[in-house]
Amino acid sequence: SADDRETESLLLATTTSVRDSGLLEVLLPPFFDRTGVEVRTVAVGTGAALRMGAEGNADLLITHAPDPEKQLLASGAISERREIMENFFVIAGPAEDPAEISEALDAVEALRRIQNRKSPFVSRADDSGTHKKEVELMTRAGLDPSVRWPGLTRTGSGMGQSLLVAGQRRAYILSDIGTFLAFRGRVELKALTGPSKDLRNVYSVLLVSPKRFPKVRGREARLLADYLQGETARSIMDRFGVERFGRPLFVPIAVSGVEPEA
Amino acid sequence: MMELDAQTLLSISLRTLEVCLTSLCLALALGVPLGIWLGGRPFPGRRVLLGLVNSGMGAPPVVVGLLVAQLFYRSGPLGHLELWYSVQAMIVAQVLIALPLVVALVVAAVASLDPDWQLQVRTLGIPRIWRTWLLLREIRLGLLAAVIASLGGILSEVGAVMQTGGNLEGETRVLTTSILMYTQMGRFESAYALAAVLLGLMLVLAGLLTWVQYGERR
Amino acid sequence: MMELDAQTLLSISLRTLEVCLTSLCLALALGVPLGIWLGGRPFPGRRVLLGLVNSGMGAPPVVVGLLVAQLFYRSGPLGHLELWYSVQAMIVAQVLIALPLVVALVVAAVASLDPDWQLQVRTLGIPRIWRTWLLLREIRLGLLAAVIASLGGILSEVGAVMQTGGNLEGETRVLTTSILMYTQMGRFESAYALAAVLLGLMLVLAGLLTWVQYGERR
Amino acid sequence: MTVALRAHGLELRSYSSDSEFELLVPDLTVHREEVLAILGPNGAGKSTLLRALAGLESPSVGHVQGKSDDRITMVFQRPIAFAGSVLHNVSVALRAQKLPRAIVERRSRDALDHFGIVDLAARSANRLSGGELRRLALARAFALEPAVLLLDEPFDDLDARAQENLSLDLREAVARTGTAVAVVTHDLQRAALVSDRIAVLLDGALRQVGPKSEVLNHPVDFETARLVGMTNLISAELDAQGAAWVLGERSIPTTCRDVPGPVWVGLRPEHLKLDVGRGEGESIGDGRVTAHSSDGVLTTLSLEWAGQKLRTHLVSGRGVAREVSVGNRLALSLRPEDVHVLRRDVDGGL
Amino acid sequence: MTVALRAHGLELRSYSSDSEFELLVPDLTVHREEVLAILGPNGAGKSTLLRALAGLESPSVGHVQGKSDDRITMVFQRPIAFAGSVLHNVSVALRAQKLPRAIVERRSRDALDHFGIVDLAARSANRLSGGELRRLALARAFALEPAVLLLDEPFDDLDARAQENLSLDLREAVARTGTAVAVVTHDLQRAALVSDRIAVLLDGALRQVGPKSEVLNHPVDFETARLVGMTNLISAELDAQGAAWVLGERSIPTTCRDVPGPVWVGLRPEHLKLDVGRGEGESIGDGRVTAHSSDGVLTTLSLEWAGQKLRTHLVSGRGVAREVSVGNRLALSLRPEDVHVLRRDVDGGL
Ligand SMILES: Nc1ncnc2c1ncn2[C@@H]1O[C@H](COP(=O)(O)OP(=O)(O)OP(=O)(O)O)[C@@H](O)[C@H]1O
Ligand SMILES: Nc1ncnc2c1ncn2[C@@H]1O[C@H](COP(=O)(O)OP(=O)(O)OP(=O)(O)O)[C@@H](O)[C@H]1O
Ligand SMILES: [Mg+2]
Ligand SMILES: [Mg+2]
Repeated sequence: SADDRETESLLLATTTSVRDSGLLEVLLPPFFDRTGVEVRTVAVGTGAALRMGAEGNADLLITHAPDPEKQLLASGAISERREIMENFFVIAGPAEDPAEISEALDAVEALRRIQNRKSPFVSRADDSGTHKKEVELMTRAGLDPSVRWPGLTRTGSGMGQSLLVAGQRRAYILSDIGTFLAFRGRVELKALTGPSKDLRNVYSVLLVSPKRFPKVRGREARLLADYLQGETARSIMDRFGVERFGRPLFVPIAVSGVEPEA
Repeated sequence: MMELDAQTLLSISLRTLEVCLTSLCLALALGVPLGIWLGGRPFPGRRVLLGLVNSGMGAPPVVVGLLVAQLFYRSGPLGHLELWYSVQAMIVAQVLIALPLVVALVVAAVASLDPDWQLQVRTLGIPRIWRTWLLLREIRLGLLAAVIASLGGILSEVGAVMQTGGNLEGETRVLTTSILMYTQMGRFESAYALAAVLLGLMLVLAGLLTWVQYGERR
Repeated sequence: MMELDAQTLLSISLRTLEVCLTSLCLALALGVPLGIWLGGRPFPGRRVLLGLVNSGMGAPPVVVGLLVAQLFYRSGPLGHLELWYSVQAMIVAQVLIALPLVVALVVAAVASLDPDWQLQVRTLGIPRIWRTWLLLREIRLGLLAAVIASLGGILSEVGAVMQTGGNLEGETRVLTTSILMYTQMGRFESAYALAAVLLGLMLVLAGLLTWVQYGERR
Repeated sequence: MTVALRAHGLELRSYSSDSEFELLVPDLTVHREEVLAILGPNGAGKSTLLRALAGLESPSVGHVQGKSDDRITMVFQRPIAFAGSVLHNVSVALRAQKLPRAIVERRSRDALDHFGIVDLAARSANRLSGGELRRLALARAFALEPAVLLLDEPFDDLDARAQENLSLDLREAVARTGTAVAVVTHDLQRAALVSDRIAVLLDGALRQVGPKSEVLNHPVDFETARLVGMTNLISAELDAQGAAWVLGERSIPTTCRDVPGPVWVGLRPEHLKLDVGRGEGESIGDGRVTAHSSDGVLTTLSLEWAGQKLRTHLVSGRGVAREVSVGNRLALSLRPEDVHVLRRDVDGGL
Repeated sequence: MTVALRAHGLELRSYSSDSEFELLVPDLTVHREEVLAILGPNGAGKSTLLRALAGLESPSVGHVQGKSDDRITMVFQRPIAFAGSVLHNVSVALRAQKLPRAIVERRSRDALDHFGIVDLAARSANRLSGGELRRLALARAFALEPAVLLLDEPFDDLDARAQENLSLDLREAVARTGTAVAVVTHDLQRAALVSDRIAVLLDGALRQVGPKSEVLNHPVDFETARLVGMTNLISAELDAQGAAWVLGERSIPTTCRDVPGPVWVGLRPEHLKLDVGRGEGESIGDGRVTAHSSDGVLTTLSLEWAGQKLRTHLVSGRGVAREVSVGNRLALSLRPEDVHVLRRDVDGGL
């Protein structure tokens, strides 16, 4: 409860898409049972989460934007970045698939087609992990991510909201799989890409540096990070989503992925 | 790209003004007559209606927005209007949110009037339209409080606007939704800058209205 | 887990009530005296103050929330209080948001009073405290409009509450933030259910107040 | 005389939970070309009646009828100003009638001028003195030239000059445009001065309506008698010759040849004369002065006569009024025609 | 007599942009154990003066002094009720004084009873008739038993009985508790009845203050004379013998032995007598009746005398008043002591 947070509580900032999937709500209770450390989760935009880390306003973060994460690591504001799980982005769109992206070889090609045909496309345009992925793919396709074309809608808002917009506009959209599945029933969009390598979506836990920020609870944070990479967590991840969506939403990443302390 | 240039700022501000002032006018056009009616002579069921109006002030904007949005969705009853994520949908939501406030404050203003006031106007043979005009002059203070409060509400509202407008760049992006966006992006400085613009707008509008409101009396 | 069981619903509702009623009381405790002062005798600079108060109603809650949150952040000037993401921080934000509304509506109510009223009270040798009490009775209608409007605002507010409270389960999760959360999760049914509870709460509170407000006159 | 307004079988119950007031007006007409004064003590229902006549109350039984296109205008006991200038207050009602601008302007200014507040035309109507506000309300009503004019205590707040003028205005409106006027006032003398007929309201019930002299000189009951200024009311026994005996000792001559029995003998103070030997009326013997007071114009003497307290008026500063003092014995006389006899229940009365 | 309140060198400018009103009161005292009546036409500044005496206005120059622990209570021209019951209205001011509950209750009820509204104790004060509200305001003020009582048109809205009682109450408060009372009223006769001294305010300036009889009979100037009811004001030439010549034809005897010259001759109507041969005063010849009107109690005759319009009062229903008609010629007389002489500038005056 709020009273004993001084002793045993951790502030975890995550991106909304992680919170929205509901994973944390099954993942965290066993950790509390085991350690007595209570995890208080704040869901914010990716940018806001990273900023909380950069300013020492959280103890640890879960985000999915590798490049800025690495920058943060380099800046010393976080002491460790551990990749804990992954899944895939999907490009969803109207079932008719006017740009025929389902026939594209990969995501880069798919985006190229969409832009060439000036098909409706919804971009989150909010500096989120998903949006960063989109920019990355665009760049790799040789497209200028800052170019506007008729049919492009920039929402500047969260994944769910953007999916709703795409649904209404019968547009293509890059989405994380979890949110897409959650909103599947409300938006008439179909996932048009498979799990290709360039759509990989890696979630990491970032430990905020207690050296830089003395108030940060480094010990407990490390406990949580370890837990997230441990057996229990992994088995929970394996099962998570099966009941609701018929398949797991996240795939745990092997412990070998742990990066050395900076 | 997501940097705030003057051009973007201007267009967002203009859109904000457009949406807010339109909503305000509509809310007043609907709410003031309703308030006058509810604030006047007692009639059976009035208290129930007042209770509902008052509760209406607690309707969470997010939900109102969601409802309106679903109304305008392709699949919704008004889908054929093709107004999903449009300025019009935003206005509808804003009007719904401002309405209870306008009505409630006009009711309070009318009800605090000397009960003989309305009788005096009637017995001078003044026709209804003029009567309303005189009444509005009379409750000037309360009315302007209602206008300013609802303007403030509309101008600073974000939940419903987000649901119905979607913060679409160049289309439905207004000051509050961009503030929210920048906040979520962690770009607090931009958020504050936009908030300053918003407050500046409100300062100008409220200042004008306050001038009118307390101008005559010193 | 994320299912809405009765237990959770109850605790969220209680927390909502706790936060809202506390904020409301504080906002009233601060705002009513301020409103009485600003609404009374004219003094130099009064109009400027009124303009500021009125503009305050347009302050976007998200930004107010952000400001308060940054104040209480670990990195903020009040970080040592360890009140980040706490009920207390939420209350501070809510009070700031409700204050201009309370002040503005009290001002309007006091200013519409017969100017001789205050003089009559003074010349009966009634001490200040009693005077205030009599004044509040007198502006009952306007005052309750202010109470209901700010309660509605506080109860349905989400932006600031999200920024300052963070929607922490079992701690700072209130009705509006859970509604937003469920909306973002795409679980609109739960969102609607919670909205219904929120509206129900408001209906009860506003209904009670309306009863008082228009109870005496028929 | 044409009927301008008629209240018929009116029953109006109090409109609030904590008061039990009921107004009963079986029949009351306001005619064109006349001033009807409505008299009654505080809380009798005068204002309520006036509002009912103006069609501002919904009676539970009965109704108020008037010619449908007649404009009825009322000035309230507490005059009400609309936010805006004094001129605005007067002109708004005229403008609403779609009169041409120039006419509106002229008629408004004329009305303000007439009531002596044309200098205040541009002043905010919320910043007037009591009398100025009353004048404004009257000017606004008169400017409309209504067919029926209902005035609730219009003389309040006005200075002597303005009261005088208003009395003249009322008579003039009646004479020139045939307006029907009903005036509520607590000032009996003012009512006697301006009215043609008087209606007496007591406890919500209409007690008497009739020509002024009839009501003043022949009130229908004890309370009405008191109200219309017949303050000398003596309990007596009437005999067959029309003499009313007080305590079996002294008698008052009356013109009443009614069945003998217990009566109230009523006499207006101005009809009780100090007998200074001019042989007007019949002597009733001496009275002893118990008190006297002057309001500058009138001196009121209280006299003890046959164990009763009697009052009479004198013009101050003249003759007896100048010399009288408590204890003096003065010869009293009266004219039998001036004596009003009311039947008295043996156990009833005050 | 002790001074209860004293306004000294008071200058009060209008508090709004569109009015230019200015109140000038060089010196005015309200004494304990006396009733001061403040007279003046509408808009003269009576209410403003009263508010200044109550300390509710901030004068630009001068000040109002009183004993600091004296309670000053004012009843406004438009009485103000507080939201709540009638009883609450009266008791709240007492309760605020921290008096014991029982005493508060008793004193409140006594006051209500005294003003005849104890039946309405539980009624909401916003639902009273005009007179009931006035009584409430008065009861509230009297219950406080203040040292200084300021009343603004307290007789308005009251019925005859209540006016009578209030007059008595004022005298009683003065006699019993030594209260200092200032009453603003437009009713000259009422003022003459209740007051000890009279202050006359005209156009914001204090024209005259003095004992009642002095102000009524010796007004300082033409306008004051008119205001205090000295309506017979004749332009004349005074000669060395004290005779005032009108048009060089007829003269009015005066007791004035001043330098001869142009004067106003002032005579209260009640001092102009119809000479019925009783030898009171000196004859001034005949006047022709041009109009007469009766308010039931008083008959006012307008007479033409030497080209001037004169007025006199008669008690209605007696002697001459009963028989007079327009055109009659009546012999007039007056007592030189009653004639008031005012110097008149040759080109000045009305
Ligand atoms: N609130 C106000 N603001 C500005 N001027 C005012 C205000 N109230 C009164 N006045 C002006 O001040 C002057 C004096 O007003 P005051 O009320 O003292 O007159 P009064 O002698 O009491 O008149 P009345 O007999 O009509 O009550 C008037 O000319 C009036 O118009
Ligand atoms: N708004 C009201 N609600 C309930 N009762 C009222 C209201 N106004 C007046 N009354 C009551 O109705 C009765 C008649 O009131 P009304 O105003 O007609 O009296 P009135 O004859 O005009 O008296 P006054 O001479 O005092 O003006 C009174 O007993 C009064 O208390
Ligand atoms: Mg009345
Ligand atoms: Mg006044």
